[in-house]
Amino acid sequence: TALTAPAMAEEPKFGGTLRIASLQPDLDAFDPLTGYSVDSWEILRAVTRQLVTYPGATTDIKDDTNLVPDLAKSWDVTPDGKTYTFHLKDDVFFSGPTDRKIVAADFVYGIKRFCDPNKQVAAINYFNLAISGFVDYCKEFAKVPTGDLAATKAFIDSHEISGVSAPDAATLVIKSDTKNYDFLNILSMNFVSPVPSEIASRYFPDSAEFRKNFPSSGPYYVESYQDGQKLVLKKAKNFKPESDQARKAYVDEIQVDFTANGEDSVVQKIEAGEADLSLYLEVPPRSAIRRFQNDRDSQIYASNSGSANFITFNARPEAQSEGANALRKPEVRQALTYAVNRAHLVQSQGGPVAAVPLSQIITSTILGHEPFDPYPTDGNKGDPEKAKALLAKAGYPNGLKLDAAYRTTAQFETIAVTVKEDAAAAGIELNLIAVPATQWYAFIQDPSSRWDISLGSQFSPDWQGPSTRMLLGGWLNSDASPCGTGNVHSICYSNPELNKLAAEAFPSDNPGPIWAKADKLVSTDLPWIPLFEKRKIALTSDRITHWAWSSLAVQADITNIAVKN
Amino acid sequence: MTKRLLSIVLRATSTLLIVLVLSFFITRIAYRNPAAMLAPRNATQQTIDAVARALRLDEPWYLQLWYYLFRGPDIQGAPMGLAHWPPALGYSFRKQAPVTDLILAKAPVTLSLALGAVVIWMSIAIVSGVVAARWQGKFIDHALAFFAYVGLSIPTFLSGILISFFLFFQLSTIGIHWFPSSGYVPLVEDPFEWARHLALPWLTLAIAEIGIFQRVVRASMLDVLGQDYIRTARAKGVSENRVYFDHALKAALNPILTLGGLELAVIMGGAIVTETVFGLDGVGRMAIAAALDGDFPVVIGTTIFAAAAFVLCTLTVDLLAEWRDPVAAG
Amino acid sequence: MSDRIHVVTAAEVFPAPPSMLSLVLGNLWREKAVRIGGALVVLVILAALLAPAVAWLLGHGPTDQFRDTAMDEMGLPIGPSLAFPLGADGNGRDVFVRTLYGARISLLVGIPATTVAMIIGTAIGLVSGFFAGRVDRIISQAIDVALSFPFVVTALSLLSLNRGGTGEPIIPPVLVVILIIALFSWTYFARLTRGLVLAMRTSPMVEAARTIGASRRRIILLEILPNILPVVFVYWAVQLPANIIAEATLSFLGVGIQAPMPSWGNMIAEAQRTSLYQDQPWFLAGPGLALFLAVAAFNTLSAGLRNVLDPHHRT
Amino acid sequence: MTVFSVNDLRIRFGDIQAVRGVSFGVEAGKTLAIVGESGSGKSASVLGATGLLPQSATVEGSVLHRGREILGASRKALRAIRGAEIGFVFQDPLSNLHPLKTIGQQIGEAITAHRRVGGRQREEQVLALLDDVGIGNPTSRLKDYPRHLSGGMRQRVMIAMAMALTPALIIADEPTTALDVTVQAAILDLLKKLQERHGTALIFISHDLAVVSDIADDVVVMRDGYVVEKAPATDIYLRPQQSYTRELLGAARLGRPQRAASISAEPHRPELLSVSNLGRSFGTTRPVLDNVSFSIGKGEILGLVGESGSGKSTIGRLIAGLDRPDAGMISFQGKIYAQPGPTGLRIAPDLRAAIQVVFQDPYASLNPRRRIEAILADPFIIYGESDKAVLRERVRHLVNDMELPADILQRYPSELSGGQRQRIAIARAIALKPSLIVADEPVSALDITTQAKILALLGRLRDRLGVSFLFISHDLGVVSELCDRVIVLEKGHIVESGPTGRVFDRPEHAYTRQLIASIPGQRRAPSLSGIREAAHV
Ligand SMILES: Nc1ncnc2c1ncn2[C@@H]1O[C@H](COP(=O)(O)OP(=O)(O)OP(=O)(O)O)[C@@H](O)[C@H]1O
Ligand SMILES: Nc1ncnc2c1ncn2[C@@H]1O[C@H](COP(=O)(O)OP(=O)(O)OP(=O)(O)O)[C@@H](O)[C@H]1O
Ligand SMILES: [Mg+2]
Ligand SMILES: [Mg+2]
Repeated sequence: TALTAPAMAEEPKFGGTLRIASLQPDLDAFDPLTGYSVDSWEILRAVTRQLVTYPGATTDIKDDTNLVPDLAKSWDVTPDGKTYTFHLKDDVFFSGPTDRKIVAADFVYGIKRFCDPNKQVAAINYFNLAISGFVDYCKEFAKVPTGDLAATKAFIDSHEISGVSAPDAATLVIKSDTKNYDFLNILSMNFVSPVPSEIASRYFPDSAEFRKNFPSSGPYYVESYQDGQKLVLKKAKNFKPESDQARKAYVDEIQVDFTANGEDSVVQKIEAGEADLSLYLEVPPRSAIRRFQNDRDSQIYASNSGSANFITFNARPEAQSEGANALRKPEVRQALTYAVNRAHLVQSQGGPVAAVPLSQIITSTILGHEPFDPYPTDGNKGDPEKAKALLAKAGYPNGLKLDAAYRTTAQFETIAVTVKEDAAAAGIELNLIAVPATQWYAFIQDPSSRWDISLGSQFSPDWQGPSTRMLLGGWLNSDASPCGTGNVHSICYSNPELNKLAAEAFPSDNPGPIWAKADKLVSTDLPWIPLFEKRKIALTSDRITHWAWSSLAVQADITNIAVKN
Repeated sequence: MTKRLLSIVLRATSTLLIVLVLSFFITRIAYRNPAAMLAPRNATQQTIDAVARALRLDEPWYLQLWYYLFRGPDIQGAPMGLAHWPPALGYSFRKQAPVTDLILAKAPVTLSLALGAVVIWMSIAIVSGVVAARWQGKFIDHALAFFAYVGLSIPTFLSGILISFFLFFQLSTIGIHWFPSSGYVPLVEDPFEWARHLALPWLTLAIAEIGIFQRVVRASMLDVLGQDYIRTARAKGVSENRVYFDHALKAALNPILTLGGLELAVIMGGAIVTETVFGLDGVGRMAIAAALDGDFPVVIGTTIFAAAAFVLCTLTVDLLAEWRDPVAAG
Repeated sequence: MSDRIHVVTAAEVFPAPPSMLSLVLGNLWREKAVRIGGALVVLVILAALLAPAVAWLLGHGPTDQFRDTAMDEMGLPIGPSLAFPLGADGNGRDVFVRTLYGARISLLVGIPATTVAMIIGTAIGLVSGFFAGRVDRIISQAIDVALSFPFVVTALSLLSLNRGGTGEPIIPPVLVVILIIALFSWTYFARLTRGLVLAMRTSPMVEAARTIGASRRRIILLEILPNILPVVFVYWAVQLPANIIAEATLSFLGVGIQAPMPSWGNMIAEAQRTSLYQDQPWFLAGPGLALFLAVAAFNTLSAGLRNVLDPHHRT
Repeated sequence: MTVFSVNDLRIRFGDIQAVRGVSFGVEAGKTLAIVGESGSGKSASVLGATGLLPQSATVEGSVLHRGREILGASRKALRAIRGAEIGFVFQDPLSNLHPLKTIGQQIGEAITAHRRVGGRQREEQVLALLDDVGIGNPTSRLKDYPRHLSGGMRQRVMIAMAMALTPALIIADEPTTALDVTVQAAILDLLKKLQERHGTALIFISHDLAVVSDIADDVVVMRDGYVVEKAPATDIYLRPQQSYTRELLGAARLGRPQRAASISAEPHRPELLSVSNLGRSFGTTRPVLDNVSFSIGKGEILGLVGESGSGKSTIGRLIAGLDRPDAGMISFQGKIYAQPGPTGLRIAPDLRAAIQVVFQDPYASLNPRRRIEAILADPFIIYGESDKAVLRERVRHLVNDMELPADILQRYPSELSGGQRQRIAIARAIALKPSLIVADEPVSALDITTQAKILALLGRLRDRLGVSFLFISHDLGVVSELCDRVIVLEKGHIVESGPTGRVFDRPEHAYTRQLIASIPGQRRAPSLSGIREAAHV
């Protein structure tokens, strides 16, 4: 089958228009500062460039983990591994509202925007860690009143981050307090993109005006943007293909259509030939997958994605309900993991093509992954009897009642009702609490919200490969994310042993085995209950002549896809 | 007359004011913690507090109402101390723009949808209603009644799904690309594409409304046909076609217009289901997205928009009825 | 000569007095719409009542999932079979059983909502019409305001209102849905009643009662209410299908009845969202047809009732 | 030459046989009157003959128009005849004119439906027609809607429409019934004038022999769908052959009212109710009542006459305490109970009981959902009686008084005849032993024979119980038969008052004289007086 993309025989042709049907009526973010979803990254890839990046892979997502120079043509690292000096390319230009050359100062400005009190960078934790002086700078910046563009500009102009400097137009120096094996990976994320201050300082970050006047550093610029209707990207005239090893930029134009509503309608558009790709469609409808498998074999691409769904617990100290307290006992968590029928969940996602059962923290595309199942059951079907026994052992012979929050999207609703049914068989009654998808994080983060377990938790690696930092070194690491607001999914897990392993891994030159060890340790302790790892399935029209995965976007690499024209 | 007009306008204005204040309070209480919803998903408490301050959520309610009407939250950078005139109806947190602008940007879509649909359903309903009345009890009457009941018994979301599936998807898969599945093209840009894009939504709305209106037209016609002046027309030797389409219809139009105004008002306020099913970027779709998002200024703004559409439509219908027949209207 | 002077009288509001109950019933029976609609309504009610029995017979509860028997490996539901008369849904649940349970929800929401709306609306309309003047102006303004609120968006806000400090609903969501629908349909009854009462309050019938010294209470209860109630009841039947659709619409948009409780609206939404209806058309057709039938049934019945009992249709 | 003749016409509505074999004919320039009580089939006959009945009607027989059979003719053929060769004037000009078309359009349409004429020409013709039917300043009226015209003018417009193409025949179905006496007289004059000028044949339908007496050449008397009697007018009025015709004649008040000798003006009665300087206005138009003063004595029947809209009912409502005056006051036995101001209406329960009302439409004043027994028990219950047995006894007594059968108590108002209903309404009014009854046109909704019975009943009540009456009517005949004293109201002013005999014999005010002169049937009255007396005997 074509589930693993076929290698294209001939060199793809340039030109044509790539049409993308978006499930959401607008981009959740469209500013390198704020974009922090795979879908916003998908689009940002066309209009931003970084110091280093991944070139895309035609075979599988996990194959797109090799960093190549992007705007930097080369870099030097000091022996202590803490200071990086980047030498920028010389024939690179902005497009859109300005056509000027990209210089090192544009990176400095881009980073200085990170803690604009009007809108902070989405993943600030990485930079607190990775850039010297960043925290102090942000502390000062926080004092600037919001809503005042002039004040913001004045602050940025008059303050410096000690760890970032541009000695000349082609040189950028970034200093870190510690050595981190994944430093370049951190810089590969869209956040660290050059931003021309003369344009960006005129607008509030990610505002409608900014989006319309997006200063593009990538191969495409924003030709028109109307939320709810259409985003049109056009190939920039001053884009020099030879300056970009990572983006071939085959198509002349990329259109994102925001008018599809609902999974069904997105797929219908693709099937009817109105669109070539989808956006925000996490999991295509099962029946569509099957239709494509049967009739459009060459238009479906699948790859392990490293993303996973899991059940998290309300472990913050404020949570003192009976359920929350019960879940503090390992037996109860083990009972719950036995109660879950992962085979059912995989089936609910569309079967083996769409998901694989997951029993550990680290997923298949990530550094340190070694298959491991601390609580195996036959066919991943779960074991209600064992679950009951464990419950009884923990002091709940008559079962347990838990408040279970989920987000009201198709995917999570299916997970919720499936888990509810299977848990009931093991004597665990779930009281489902539906939370509108857009209010999800506010609900989960609000200490007064009432929930014991969350069926709406998922994870997607920020980059593929050496991104273990995010889970074992981040979410689960109480040094990196202490309990409190900002602790994603209110995981509030603290394990000194893990923290120690993480501290060991970061500066290490061979962190893989350390992470594998940490994974075994934590997966057994069940800070959350892994459910399944998603496989990314992309449905396309028959116009695609060349396919590429982007690891950052965990889906198609729109800068490396070619279409019939 | 002027006094009457004045009181009508006064009442409309006060209705809008009350709606404004009520919806402000409802949404402010309902979306309890908008700052947390709007802050980045892993924001710290400080960030959330900053957002809350920027939104002026910590000020007393009357100031909030004042800011809502006349000034943006600080996050938008409305010039300090300068009142916004005309009232901005607040600033969208998500879109970071005055709600009035947002609504004005989306209104053409909703208006196109509503006005096109009203023309279609009214003309079909009137013709078929008159036909049903004229051949009352005959086969054609029963057949039309059957279709009317089918039409008005299918909720729009269901007919929308079916119409989209059959007329877009199934047609497209066999290579007939008559109707696009979604989207909007402004009338001034390309009238043909405008109509082509709106055809299916219009049809969806029209199906339900034709069902209702055909019955209303028929009932109203039958009512009028029993009137003495219809007999007078016949006694003058006026032709039957004129009797039905001129004399009777003219008199039967009032209840139809009244109800038409109401229905139009509801659709103008945002045909949420239709706009959602067909991905029309109108006020209704924006409203529901904002309500789900907790972007309460937009929720209030769209509520006011809907209320204004309602007030305007009923006002127009009232004035129309008054102009047509002050006695009956009075 | 009594046909000479045409005054709208209480008598015309509802021509048939109860002594002619049999006559009325006869008239109703003669009306085809009443017979057909009535039969369909009985069917819907039976479906609702028999849902548990059918569930027991088939051995499929409304939320039971049969992932191993009713779905294939990819999670695609099977079509109709003997065990699953309308096939299964996206979670391996019995579509037929869920459709029957959906009838319960529709009626359980629609009937109380319409009744509450009728009671409130009639009371307010009575007061407004009877006391006229300033009271009427205030109430009319209130009606205007209520009518001006857009349904779905306001419903969403109101549903959000029903979230306590802990994010849990304060009162059961079903109740909120009922109240919201009632909140949006009382105006219909209020306007209807107000119009009737306004016409009646200066009618000779009421003035005659006033001249013999009847109290307001007596006039409202004995003279006005008995004459408007039949009409109001007829319009209850007219409003009911609209409210059933309202519930389905809210559930379709995901803000009404919540999963896993089956409602036709959320079943249809699920069928569409998952696009499974393309493989298992009954997943959509089951609840879709049921909703259509129920609404058509009440529409037909109420149209028939209206034809017989209220020939001067009010809109 | 017979223009139009109907032979053995039979009409059915479903199972109702409305017309059972009717024949008549009319000659050019002549007037045929069709008379009969309500529902006798008068309208059905002429409408059926000209194809204007709804399709639910089955029409059989033969109808010859200018010698051609038109029954069963095609729609097209009928349409060509209607309007062009047969003109129609119907009863209620308001409901018969299209409310949303100007009178210019409506009259013009009568022409354009048959002739092709240019816009200018049509307008000229319409103007000429309006002028013909006596509407002054026709140019300014063209754009008026029917609602802008008075009742009389509307009927003139109807006539203009009927005359537009000077048809050979005009069918006028009760063209004056909805109008005031004075207007009625003018319209009849107009019809007669036009008929003479154009030599038109006229079929004139009425339920009142008096109305047609001045105009008819031949009369057809109908009852229950049959022709009871058919004869030249003189024969009908002077030598009626059928008892039914005689009955109709007897009830008709032909000509100047004759005072019944039994009612003598009593010299002085103690004052019961006094109305002084009463004023009332609605909205901005001129006041409906202006400075009205009069009083009613104990046991007196005071007649209140005046044309429609003159304010009669308003006075009645003010006295009954159903409305509050804007000026002046009303006192009962010296106690003021109604005057302007928000607290102006203070009615003690005993006063409430003392003044009762009988309304025009008996059906509308009875609750259709309650049995007669409950309706009649109401007054007793309200005034404190709760013992079931006593209630039943009293109600039975009341019904008895009204000369009604006792089994009526278990029925609903809809199951009663018009006369019976009015008796129930009267019974309810007298249940509380009132001193004054305001009777607002209590008989004008009843047919002529029933009217007489109710009037007699009222007279007896006065005699037996000593109740006073304010008797409101637009029918001078009725007033003259019953009332002791009369006041004449014109546009909210009292223009004349005095003992009935005096007012009728020697009216002082021009308006009163006009009212009296307009009473129909006066041309034949002298020759008829003998018959009248005979019929009374
Ligand atoms: N459209 C109709 N459908 C059924 N019955 C009708 C219809 N029109 C008239 N009738 C019946 O036919 C009979 C004669 O009616 P018609 O109108 O001719 O009486 P009329 O003599 O003109 O009375 P009026 O003086 O009240 O006008 C009545 O019993 C009436 O109820
Ligand atoms: N409630 C009211 N509001 C406004 N105008 C009124 C009201 N009641 C009466 N009128 C007006 O007052 C005038 C007198 O009415 P009223 O009913 O007293 O006349 P009437 O002499 O009884 O006439 P008719 O013989 O037709 O019954 C009319 O022009 C009427 O339109
Ligand atoms: Mg008649
Ligand atoms: Mg009157």
